[in-house]
Amino acid sequence: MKSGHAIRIESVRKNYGALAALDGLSLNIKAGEFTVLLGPSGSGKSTLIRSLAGIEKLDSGSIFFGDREVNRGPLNVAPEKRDLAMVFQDYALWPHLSALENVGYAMKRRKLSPDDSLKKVRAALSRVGLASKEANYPHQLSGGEQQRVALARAIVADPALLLFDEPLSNLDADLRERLRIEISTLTREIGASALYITHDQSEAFALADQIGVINHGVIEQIDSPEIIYEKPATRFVATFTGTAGIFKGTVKSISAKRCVISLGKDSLTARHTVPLEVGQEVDLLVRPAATSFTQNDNEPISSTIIDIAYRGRGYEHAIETKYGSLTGVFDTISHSRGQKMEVSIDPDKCIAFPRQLPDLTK
Amino acid sequence: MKSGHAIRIESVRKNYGALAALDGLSLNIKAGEFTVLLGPSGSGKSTLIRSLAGIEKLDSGSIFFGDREVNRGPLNVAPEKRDLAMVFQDYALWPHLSALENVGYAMKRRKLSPDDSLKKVRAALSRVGLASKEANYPHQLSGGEQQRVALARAIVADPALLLFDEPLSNLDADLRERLRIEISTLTREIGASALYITHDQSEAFALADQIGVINHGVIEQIDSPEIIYEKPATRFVATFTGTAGIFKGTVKSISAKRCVISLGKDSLTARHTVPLEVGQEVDLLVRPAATSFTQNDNEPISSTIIDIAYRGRGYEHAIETKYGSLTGVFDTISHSRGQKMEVSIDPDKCIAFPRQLPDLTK
Amino acid sequence: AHAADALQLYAALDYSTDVAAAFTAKTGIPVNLTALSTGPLLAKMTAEKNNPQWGVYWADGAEPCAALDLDKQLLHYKSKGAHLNAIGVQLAPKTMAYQVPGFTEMVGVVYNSSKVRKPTSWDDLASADFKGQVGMNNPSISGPTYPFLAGFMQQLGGIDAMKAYILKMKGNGMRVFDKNSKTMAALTTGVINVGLVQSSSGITTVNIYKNKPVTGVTPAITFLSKTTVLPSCLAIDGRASVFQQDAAKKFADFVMTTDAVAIMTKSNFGDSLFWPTLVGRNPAPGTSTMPSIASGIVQFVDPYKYASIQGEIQDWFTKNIA
Amino acid sequence: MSNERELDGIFPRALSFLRSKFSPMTVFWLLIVSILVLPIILFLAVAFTPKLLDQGPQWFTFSSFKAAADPYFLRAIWHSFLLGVISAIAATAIALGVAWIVLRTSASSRKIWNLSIFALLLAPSYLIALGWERIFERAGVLNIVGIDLPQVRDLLYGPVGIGAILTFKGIPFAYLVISNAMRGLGEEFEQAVRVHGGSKIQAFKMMATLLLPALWSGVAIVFAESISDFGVASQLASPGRFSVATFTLYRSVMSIPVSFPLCAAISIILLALVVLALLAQAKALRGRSFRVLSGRTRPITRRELSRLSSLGANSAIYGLLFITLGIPVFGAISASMIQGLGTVISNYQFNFDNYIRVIQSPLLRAPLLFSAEAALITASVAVVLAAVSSKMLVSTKNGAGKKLLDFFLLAAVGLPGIVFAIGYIFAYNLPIAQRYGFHLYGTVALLVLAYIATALPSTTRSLVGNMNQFQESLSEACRVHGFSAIKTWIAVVLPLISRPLLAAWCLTYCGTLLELPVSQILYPPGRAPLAVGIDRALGNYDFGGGTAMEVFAIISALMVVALAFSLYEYLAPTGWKQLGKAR
Ligand SMILES: Nc1ncnc2c1ncn2[C@@H]1O[C@H](COP(=O)(O)OP(=O)(O)OP(=O)(O)O)[C@@H](O)[C@H]1O
Ligand SMILES: Nc1ncnc2c1ncn2[C@@H]1O[C@H](COP(=O)(O)OP(=O)(O)OP(=O)(O)O)[C@@H](O)[C@H]1O
Ligand SMILES: [Mg+2]
Ligand SMILES: [Mg+2]
Repeated sequence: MKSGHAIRIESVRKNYGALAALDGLSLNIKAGEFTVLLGPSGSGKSTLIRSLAGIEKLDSGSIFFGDREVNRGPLNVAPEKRDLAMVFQDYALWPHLSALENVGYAMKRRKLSPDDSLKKVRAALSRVGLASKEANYPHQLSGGEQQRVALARAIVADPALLLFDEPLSNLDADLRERLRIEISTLTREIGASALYITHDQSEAFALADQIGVINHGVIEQIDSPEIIYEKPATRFVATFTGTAGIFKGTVKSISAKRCVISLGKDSLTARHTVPLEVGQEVDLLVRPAATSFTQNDNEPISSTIIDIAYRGRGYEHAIETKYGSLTGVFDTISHSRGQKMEVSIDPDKCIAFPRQLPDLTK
Repeated sequence: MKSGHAIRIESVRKNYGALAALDGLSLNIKAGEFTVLLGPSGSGKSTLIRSLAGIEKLDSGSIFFGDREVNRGPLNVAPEKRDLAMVFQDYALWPHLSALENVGYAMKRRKLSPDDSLKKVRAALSRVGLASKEANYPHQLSGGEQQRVALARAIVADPALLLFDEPLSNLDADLRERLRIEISTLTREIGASALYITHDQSEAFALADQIGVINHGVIEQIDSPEIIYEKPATRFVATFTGTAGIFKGTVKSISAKRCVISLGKDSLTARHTVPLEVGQEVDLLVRPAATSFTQNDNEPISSTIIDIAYRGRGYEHAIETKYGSLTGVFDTISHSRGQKMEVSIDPDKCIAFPRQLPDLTK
Repeated sequence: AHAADALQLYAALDYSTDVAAAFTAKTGIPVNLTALSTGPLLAKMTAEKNNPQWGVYWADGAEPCAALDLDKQLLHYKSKGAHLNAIGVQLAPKTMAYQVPGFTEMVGVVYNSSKVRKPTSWDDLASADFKGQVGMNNPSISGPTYPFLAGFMQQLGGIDAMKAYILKMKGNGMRVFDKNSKTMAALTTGVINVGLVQSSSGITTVNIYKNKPVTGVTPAITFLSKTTVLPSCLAIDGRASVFQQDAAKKFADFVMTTDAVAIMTKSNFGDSLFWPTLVGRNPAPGTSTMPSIASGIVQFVDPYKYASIQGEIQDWFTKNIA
Repeated sequence: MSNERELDGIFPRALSFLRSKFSPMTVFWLLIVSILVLPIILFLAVAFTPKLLDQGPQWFTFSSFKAAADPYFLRAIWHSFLLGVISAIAATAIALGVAWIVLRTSASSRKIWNLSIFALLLAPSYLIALGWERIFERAGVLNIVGIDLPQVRDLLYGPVGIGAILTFKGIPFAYLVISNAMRGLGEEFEQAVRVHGGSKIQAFKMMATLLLPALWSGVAIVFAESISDFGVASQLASPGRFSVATFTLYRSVMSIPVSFPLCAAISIILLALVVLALLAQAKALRGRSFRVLSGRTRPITRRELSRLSSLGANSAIYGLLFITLGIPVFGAISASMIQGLGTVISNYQFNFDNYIRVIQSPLLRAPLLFSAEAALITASVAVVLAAVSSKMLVSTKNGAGKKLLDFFLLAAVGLPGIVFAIGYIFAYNLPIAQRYGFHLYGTVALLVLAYIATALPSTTRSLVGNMNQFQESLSEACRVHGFSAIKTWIAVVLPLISRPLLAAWCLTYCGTLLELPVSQILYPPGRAPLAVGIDRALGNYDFGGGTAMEVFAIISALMVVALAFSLYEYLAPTGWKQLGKAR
């Protein structure tokens, strides 16, 4: 087992005209660590991962693989000298090569004997469930099959750094689950470092040693999954990792870990991850898991059911309260539209942030 | 408001060499109905939706829009005469047109005045959150932004049938949620029928009037979301809509709705959706939501925790029992690896199916 | 510079290949032949001017040689032992700037006797009988055609008279073709019925149709008064290496022998149909009898006199006639 | 590729700086400068400074521009420009239609077209013009069968005739470029049009727009070929008194005394127009992307034509073939199989005498072999250079170099071959070069270099449409998976352009085999290429022999082309061939 690259990204910057796709972003990945990048569409994830691959030129900043500076501003070490592999967001399969050849070509760098090579290539294809499609050309594959070829191509040659740009987005839940495990096992087996972009939180939580949340070209927080979820450093991180709704309120009192927020007549106990002052206006972010129609530490708030959605394991309700609406209020049985319900909010799962002025610059 | 197409698909067939991508598939969609197609990668979803669009030639079978036969075997009514729009799985954006022009081009069919047209186009782009990117060419957009342009292009001209081939696969959860609502509102507003392919079950459940589960080119079940989840018609449907694991057992007794399955020493009460006989060998499919570490109607089974994954709202555990392993056993607190735990299985959420022989033909 | 051990021969005449081979056989001096028609040949020589590559230039028409001589590019040399006949003596330049082993006539008037009568004079050609029937070469493209115009200037007494005559011909529907072969093609395909071409070309045409008659196409040739003599000229590069010049002189000597002329007149086709300037040499058998000098039909023009205005005349022709 | 600077610590950086100085790109540029830039610059410089190359007394002067500004020349240049534009647009439009029929429909005529295309490319313009003349001339075919169309004849000998013939001549060039690009264009974009309510016609328009880079290349090639064509001009323009620039250029080169300064001045004015065309192209394509070829490209399905449209399509193709191929073939037959000067008057007799004579003549074999060899080398080298140049032309990066290359590539075609060849003499017959032992002038090597330079523009343009198509991620994926830029090129780009490369190779081979102007001026003494021999035969009243040689050359070239394509079919991996293949 070789060791993966340790990666240091130092205030990298990439502008497209006025837009800063990477806005002085910094990030560290330890050797062999699995880092997941979460972030909204257009936040610069692909730009970052492509810079790591050496196929995007930075405007400024540096990237180090271990002690080796591989990017310094627009200067690049050639991609092929970085010992990495990548699943492209648009797959980038070679149209003139069959599935087998696509994967096989990426295997050539290892200079194995044809037999060994073929064995490994076939193994990679079976791993992604495409053993029977090895002779198909990309255009003879379904979208998900193409994506899996791209995945097989990336993992086949055991590189020191694996870059995944939404590698499972076009696959069904079952397969996604299975491949997620494959990816996780494999990267750990070969000791590679990995940077993985996904929009799927459960994927992020399942895979990550650390999760970086990126927004407008900067990392807002990088931490273990638990900390990201429990102690979001910024309002954005909190929102992005799941909210049922946001209430506006003022800080009534503060203790070490909790605070009480008054919302008109009612008040709610909540957590806070950034310092607050009594009397400060705050946004109260409510996690979907915080809400329930059963009792807990907080006084229940009266509400009306405005929408119901079936979710298999139960029903999610959208409700209207005096202070705003909440979605994703879960119950195993469904309540009918218009019904009045008391909703309780788990203090541990709602977090108060200083009220943010709408950011007019972005 | 115009009315959407009522669609009748009659035993359509499409072969690629030996492979039947569509294997005599039939499906009805009422006018204005929102149908979601769920199915594994490579099951023929795109082939079906493309046939509806008139860009894929069938080998046999018919498709009717209302009374009008639009496909009869390889004979096609031209796509442009079907009054529909589509989000392609690979977007198929025109690379030489800006986002605005891409969407605007699809608007041409409505022959509005340039002003009105521009207004609608801009509105569609705002709807998908791309107002500020209207001048960008596709290659200047991120993957998710491209997908949203494709979405805007499909919805801009209010066609009678909307076809979506995984339209939100490259978007983050937040945006996906928001756009899912937009899509749902919009199709209902304009009264269009819709066929929607997704891999995301919550998307399927949230959007669908009916869900069709497709496998190997045939619809295994088409029903409302509840029925699909509660009463899966086939083992495949049950598995595909979510299982924590499968136990092998024999039928011990049967009542109207429930049956008791013996698994070695233990026995479990379960539901069944297909007729069973006492003594019959069965597979017991356990839904993730069926499992918990708290008490319910079934006798708990002893198990050992083998893996824990953080999921934000709590932890999912993989456990090993005498009869097989189960994943996704949820608890708000985490239990350490190796710990012995009693797991209970909700009878309503596990379903027995006659044991299936491995299908060697596929 | 390169191939220093071979004579660089730039020639625009069909038979140069055979002559060069015979020369090599006789003297052992190899010849590098660049065979092109006059236009490209001269263009090449001009472009090479700051580092000349040719040793011998050999083509029909004396004006280019005169121009080269006026530009002091030629080695003056008189071939040894050549026995010139009367015309040969007359054609040899006083300056010795070039050798004249033979000559043709400019022009032979070729007419399709199945379609038109035999023209009798230049004025006759400009008459209504020949309206729209006549074609000539473009002097800007066809090397030998300028001397034809020069002949008119001499005969009619000046540039303007020549221009007037040509304009009159044009008014009478005269057509212009690139060069001899094109004009003859036009004649035999019926586009025109009278073609004014170099005598060798005209005679070739006449002979071809004499051998293989085609109904409706019976070309015949005649010479009108006056017809200009068109010498074939061989010049030596004055700036070439000693070796080149030596070889060139030997080549000039060789060309001016009856043996060489025999080779040149071996064929019965094209360029070979010329009249030698050496005593005792007859033209190729197919060549019709030359109009006698005594008849007064034939005239000589001074190439040195007309070389200097060639550009101007051609320019005029292009803009007003072609 | 070379401008990708690499960073690998400080030391290696210095090293890589050095390496970048001697990269393959440096070699490429050296070659481009020496075979393209230098000759053109030197030739054009003569307009200002005749003394520099001993072409006049002045060191610096504008007098040749004064001469060139003569209304007669200006008119000729203007005519050329108009003809160029019209024939370029017409040929490209027709070629687009043909390519669509051939590649996108089931019309049965498509196979015949594929066979004929190279024959069309090979047909020398003089044979095309000759064929037309034979039909319409006084006493021509029509006349013999009793139809006299003096008006048509007048048209033929004027701008209309020249324009039409130049258009027909341009069609195969444009077709090659467009069909290459069309093969790389999947069906998804047209499907997206139709799914969103666009008609077949709108889908066609969309396809055409996506092919814009190829269409522009087609226009550029045909434009340049047209304004530099001499065969048609000399056959038809001169007698009709419709002056065109090549003719005036040719005239000023051929007249005595030769005036190269004037010629250069005219060329500069002509090139100014070429620059205009270039600017128009840049403007039309700026900022837009035409990268349509990716791993997701969908193969096209041939459109099944209705019986009526099928009839229409087939007659269009056959009609075009009859006009573009039938007429020159007729010209060739009438010239080579009839004794005498090739006339069709009444009791002509066909026979193969000329062929028998030619095939036995040593005048055919050696020059044919020589030319074939030169064409082989030229095509092979030109294709490599063209691949690099076309890549450069479509790159978004190197600004100045790209523009320079673009200009010189067009200039090289825009200038008639003879002028270009004169530039070669200026550049390679410099006394100083020889003094330093640089003996290239008068060698086969120089001739081949000049051939390459002559071929490079068309060859490059024929690939531009394809180079524009690949999504960058295809190469990026290769680099990321551990392959150097060069290996990436071989593994990804080469297969995707293999067919266009093959077509470009054939195009170059065919073009070089019968190339005349450069051959004339630059052939090494004693080793005349075929075209020079043919020209001499034609010039010496041996129409029959000359044309017979021409026909043999064409047949040999067609055999080479057929061989090349069969080798490709047999040897190329399946994946290479299926690109652009219909389902
Ligand atoms: N041109 C072709 N030749 C051979 N097989 C093909 C071709 N096109 C599609 N297939 C096969 O047909 C099957 C159905 O493809 P389709 O694109 O409909 O799948 P899908 O359900 O949309 O899958 P996904 O979710 O991965 O997009 C796949 O197994 C695919 O490999
Ligand atoms: N060539 C370009 N010109 C202008 N803007 C660009 C260009 N390429 C990317 N962008 C912009 O840069 C931003 C970041 O793009 P990037 O592809 O990194 O996003 P992403 O985080 O990967 O998004 P997604 O999840 O949608 O794939 C986007 O807003 C995009 O519009
Ligand atoms: Mg991205
Ligand atoms: Mg699909």
